[in-house]
Amino acid sequence: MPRTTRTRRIKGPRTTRTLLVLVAALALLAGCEREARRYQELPAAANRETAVRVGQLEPGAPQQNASVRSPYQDNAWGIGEGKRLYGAYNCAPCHGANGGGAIGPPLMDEKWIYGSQPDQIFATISQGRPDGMPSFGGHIPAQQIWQLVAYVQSMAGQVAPTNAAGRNDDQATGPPESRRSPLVPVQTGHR
Amino acid sequence: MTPGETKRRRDDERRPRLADHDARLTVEGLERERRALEKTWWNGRGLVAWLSDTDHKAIGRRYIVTAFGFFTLGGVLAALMRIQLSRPDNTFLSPDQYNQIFTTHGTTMMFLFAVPVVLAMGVYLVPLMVGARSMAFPRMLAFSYWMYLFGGIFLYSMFFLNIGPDNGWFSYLPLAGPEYGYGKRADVWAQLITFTEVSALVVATCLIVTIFKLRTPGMSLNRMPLFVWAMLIVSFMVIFAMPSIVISSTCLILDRLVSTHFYNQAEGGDPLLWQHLFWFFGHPEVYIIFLPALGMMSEVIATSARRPVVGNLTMVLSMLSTAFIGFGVWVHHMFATGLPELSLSFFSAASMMIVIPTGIQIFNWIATIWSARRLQITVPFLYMASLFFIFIIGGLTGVVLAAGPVDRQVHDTYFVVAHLHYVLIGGSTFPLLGGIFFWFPKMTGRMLSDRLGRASFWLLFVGFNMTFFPMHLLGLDGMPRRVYTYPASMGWHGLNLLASVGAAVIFVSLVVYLVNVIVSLRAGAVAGPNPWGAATLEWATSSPPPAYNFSPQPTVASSEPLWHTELAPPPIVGLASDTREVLVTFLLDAEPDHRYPMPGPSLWPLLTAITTSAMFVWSIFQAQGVVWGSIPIFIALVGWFWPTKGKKALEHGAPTRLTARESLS
Amino acid sequence: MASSRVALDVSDIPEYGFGHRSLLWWATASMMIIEGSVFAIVIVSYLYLKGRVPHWPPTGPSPQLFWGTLNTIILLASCVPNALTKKAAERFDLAAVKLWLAVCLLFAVGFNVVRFLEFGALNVRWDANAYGSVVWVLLGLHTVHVVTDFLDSLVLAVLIFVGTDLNERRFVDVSENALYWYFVVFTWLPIYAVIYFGPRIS
Amino acid sequence: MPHVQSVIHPAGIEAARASHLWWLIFGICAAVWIAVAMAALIAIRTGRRAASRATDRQLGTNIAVAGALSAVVLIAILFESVLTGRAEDAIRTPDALHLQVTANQWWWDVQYVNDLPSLNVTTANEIHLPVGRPVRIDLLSTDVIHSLWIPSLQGKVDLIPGRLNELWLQADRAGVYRGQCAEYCGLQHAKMALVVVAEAPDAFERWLAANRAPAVPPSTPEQERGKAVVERGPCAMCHNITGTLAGARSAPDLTHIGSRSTIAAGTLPNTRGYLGGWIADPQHVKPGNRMPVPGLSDEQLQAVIAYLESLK
Repeated sequence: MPRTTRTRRIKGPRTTRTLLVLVAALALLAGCEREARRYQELPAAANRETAVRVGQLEPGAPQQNASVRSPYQDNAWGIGEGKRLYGAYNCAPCHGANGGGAIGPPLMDEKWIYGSQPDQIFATISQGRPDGMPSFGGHIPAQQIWQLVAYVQSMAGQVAPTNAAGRNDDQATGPPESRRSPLVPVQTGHR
Repeated sequence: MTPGETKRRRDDERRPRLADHDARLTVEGLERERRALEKTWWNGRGLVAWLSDTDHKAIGRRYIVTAFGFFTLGGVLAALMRIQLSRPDNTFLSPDQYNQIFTTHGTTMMFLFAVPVVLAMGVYLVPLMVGARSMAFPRMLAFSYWMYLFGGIFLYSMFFLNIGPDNGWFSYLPLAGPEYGYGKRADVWAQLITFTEVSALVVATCLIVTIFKLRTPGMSLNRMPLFVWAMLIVSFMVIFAMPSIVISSTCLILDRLVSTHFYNQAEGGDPLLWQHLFWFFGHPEVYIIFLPALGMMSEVIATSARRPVVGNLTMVLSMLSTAFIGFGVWVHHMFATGLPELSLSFFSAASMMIVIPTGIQIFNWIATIWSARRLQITVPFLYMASLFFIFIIGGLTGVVLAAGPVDRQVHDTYFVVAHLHYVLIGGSTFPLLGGIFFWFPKMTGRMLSDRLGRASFWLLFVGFNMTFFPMHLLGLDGMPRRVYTYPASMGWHGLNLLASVGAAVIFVSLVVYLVNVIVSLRAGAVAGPNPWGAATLEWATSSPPPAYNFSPQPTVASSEPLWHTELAPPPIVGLASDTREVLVTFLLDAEPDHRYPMPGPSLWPLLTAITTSAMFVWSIFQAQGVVWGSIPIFIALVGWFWPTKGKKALEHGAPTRLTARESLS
Repeated sequence: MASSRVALDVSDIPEYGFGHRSLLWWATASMMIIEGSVFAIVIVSYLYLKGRVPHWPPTGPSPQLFWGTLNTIILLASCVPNALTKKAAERFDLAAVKLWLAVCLLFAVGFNVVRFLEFGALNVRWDANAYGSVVWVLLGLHTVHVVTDFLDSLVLAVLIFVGTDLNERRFVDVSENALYWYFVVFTWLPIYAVIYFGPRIS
Repeated sequence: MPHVQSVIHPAGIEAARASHLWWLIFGICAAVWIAVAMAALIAIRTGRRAASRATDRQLGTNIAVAGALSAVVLIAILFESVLTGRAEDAIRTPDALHLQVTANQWWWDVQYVNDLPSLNVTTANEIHLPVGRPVRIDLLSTDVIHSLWIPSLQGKVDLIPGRLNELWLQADRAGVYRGQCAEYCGLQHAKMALVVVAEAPDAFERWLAANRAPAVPPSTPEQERGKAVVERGPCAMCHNITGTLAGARSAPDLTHIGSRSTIAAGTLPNTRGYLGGWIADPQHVKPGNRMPVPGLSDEQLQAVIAYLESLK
């Protein structure tokens, strides 16, 4: 009887310790990634711009999926800054205050004319698109474009809700990014 | 007349009798009783037994030790800030780190140290002081401790994960709101508040019931020790002040998580609503921290002066009026928000008038010391007497801050930092350290070293003034609070460096105090039941007290029972010694009412705390966590209150080693 | 003190006490103070927010009266079986306690169901504006109490019917539970007034 | 110490009132502190020798007297403080100079409001005031709560989103003073300061006129290049330079940046070296502030500096 209790006592803590270590490690990654305030350094992937694929056909193996990771996709700070810039750089007049769309296409639906991949969004912002999307490359530093990319992703529920932004201190316009259900993106191509 | 009614009628007539030359009062009778009680109240050995302990002394000790653990963490954070500020344009900390650190420092000191530790002193001492065998609702008490512990662990694990709150311990909106409070940091703060609310409210309830219903016969309200009075008043302040922060922090989380608009001015909310609700709690909080210290003051000064405190009644009345006025001064934290002049004048007046009752108490103590029967300057007395020189400064700068025009100049500057540390450290931490020194022999059975004690005290006294006095001048010279650095051109570095050096001295003094504790735990002089020759009941039992506190339970005939042994009122016999039975008495005059069996040790409080904590943490990440997370809590609660044979077994004395199954009954 | 030869023998006094004599009553009282002040503070916040905007509700219609009023009636009616339960408990009448506690639970089921219809009748979403937020929180808070009161009455009823370790103190529990029931009912009245007539009286 | 930001070195009537009240309360409090400390010390001496023969009744009367005294003193202080509060309204005159200060994370937008909006003057992080004339400052915030505090002139008033607060002050002594945000407003709360220049009325009018004019056109090829970079590059996305293509409003107005004494909200002196360092890497000086690293080449940078310096 005492033996069993002893074994339990010895085994208990060790297992729990390993468990705790694991949990802590995971949380650490999640936490740091979400909360880091990366003011200065350009994230690793940030200076990659790729050609935009408007068509579906491509020779050889499709490259679409071989895309860069959006450097601020898992970073609440970057997404929040992106949301601020969305207002500061006048994206709202064309795309709608919460991405509902106006004279520009909506950004909160599952339809992506030029692709939902981060580098495609990056290219759309930096190079501009036909029929009115201005080219912001050279006007907005790459870091801020990547923040905008992350925010655009969040508008269509393409990022974790715990990282997406909450409501603004402003007129209520539908559920905020953090409460949008994730949508399966569809690349429609240019009409 | 139903049989039930006849039974009620009969039971109401059952009264205590006087036992004369009873066999139970012979030496061997008392010895037999003690052996039985040892068995009944023994908690068992082993991890499970430790986790399921419900003895108010064990929980009080854990509370105190844990609180000082968080005090150390908060102190380390303060040290980091002092290093950062020791020279201008310092880059030792990044602004982001600094903001998390000063927020966590304030939050820790207010919510994880100051309030829990003073309540903990009550948890340990009140049942002993009122001559009870146990605290009311010991399992709720255990639950409150676990909630407090998990809340603290939650805050610091988040802090080390870089999710530490960074909006100040006051989390003003909209900075902490959904638009500007990126990430989860503000939610962590708000949810930590929920943890500490729960534990504080539970402790307050346990204290109130203990003080109202478990006072030993003879201890009518007018014979209650002043410390018990202080704890009673503070407990009521807790249950009236906390709801305000319960609501405001809940609304904060809702704003952030499910986009309600309480603090969104664009949809009819108001950022100032937060400030009103927060300070309606926040200012009484100061008195919640401060009144128990006053209670300790009174006990220690009376003991050193060998006489009861002058004007017992005025002491109680001034504590009461402090508690009342304390709820009417919150707006003096908002003088700069542009509220109408008239309301400002009103709150100015209230904020100044609250000085009077505290003043009266200070005069009473001075009179007590003056008319002492050979005053003994013990180390605890030193800590208490320092209040006359340190806390007074904080109180007087409080008058400065109550004057609107001056407040609008020094508000949110280092002048206020100095003021609040003079009030809280001078008015609460100094008396607390003195109180620990005073009751240490009761808690451990050993005395602390007098020499180390004096060294530590004087180091603290010097270091404290060195650190915080210059801050008055810095504030007057325009240094704002909560700045992570300042330009050399402002000429603030000299005083800042002095303050940083002082912080180092404080650190040394606390290390000395800690060494004193560790050494004395092993090698301290053995203390008798009453080493200081104090008057109150906790000194009537052995040091440390047995699990059942008293046998036989004493009764009292005066407010200083141990100084009037000639009265020697008859002790209590006839409480069951085979169950954990306590004597419930009437509210006013503490006449015996009925006997009540207290529950034994149990793991359920721990399990309930675990499930509750899980729900709290889950809910800041996903709203539905509130719903699904509540189900385990409900199960745990049912398990807690489900009566079984096992519980009976426990009430009849714990088995030698408590197994998990038994402790879950 | 142990040397004394005279002692106060309490072995004969009862092991329970009803009302303010019992520890539980005081715990319940403290809980009622806490939750009472919570409700009070939300109501004050409601009035504060109401005072800051020209129209109340800012947009949209006021809440429909029907479900809320119906629930008020059910809650008030539930006081009758509740009172009978309390009485029965205080004269140790097990049969009557079982009967009336069961009736109380029926009422509880009733007002829990109606309560969820009430949310629909508010005519506003919590994330529409501050008005919506505060009425949802006010109603939500009281709902929490309604639900918990139902649950703990349920557990208590089960204990009574199963009858494990049934002693006088179990009847004290029943009596205190009835007290808390009153609290839940009577705090509803001001909340009902604020939610349903706050928007109508300007 | 320079005392450009000191409560007890007032340069305006309101600050003078506050500091007068402060010294009064300070005097009283010091006296009280000494009295209590002495009483405590004497009490300890008496108590140690058990020398007191006083009965509790006598002690009680003394305590009552002391309590009454403190009440009287407090009422006196309260009286004086309320009077001071009332007196502050004296300068609320209709002919006051009208400013509007809008706080942003983490800089101050300053507007001199004119009846003709076209004659408004916009600047940032620097306020010029005529000596001896009351000033009314409307306080707004675009994001979180800030607090405008110029200790030499007046106590602080918060800038709260969705509310309009007023700050009335008057400079009576010419000089350069410093103000700072006094309500914690996030990452760079520490580096959100502003400069206040109180000058003779005519000097002030000259300054105002100069700042009403659009930006001076570039006079050298380098400045010309600099203007081009500013207009084509990232600068124009946030900054405004009246009279050029740079017309954004989400950052400090640069129309007359060359004439200002500091940059980055009172953080750095406005010299060629600091200006260059700031533009090259704003995140190094003020981590987390809203100005990104523009990533200009060296000669672009030099040109921009030359141009901005020319904007007197």
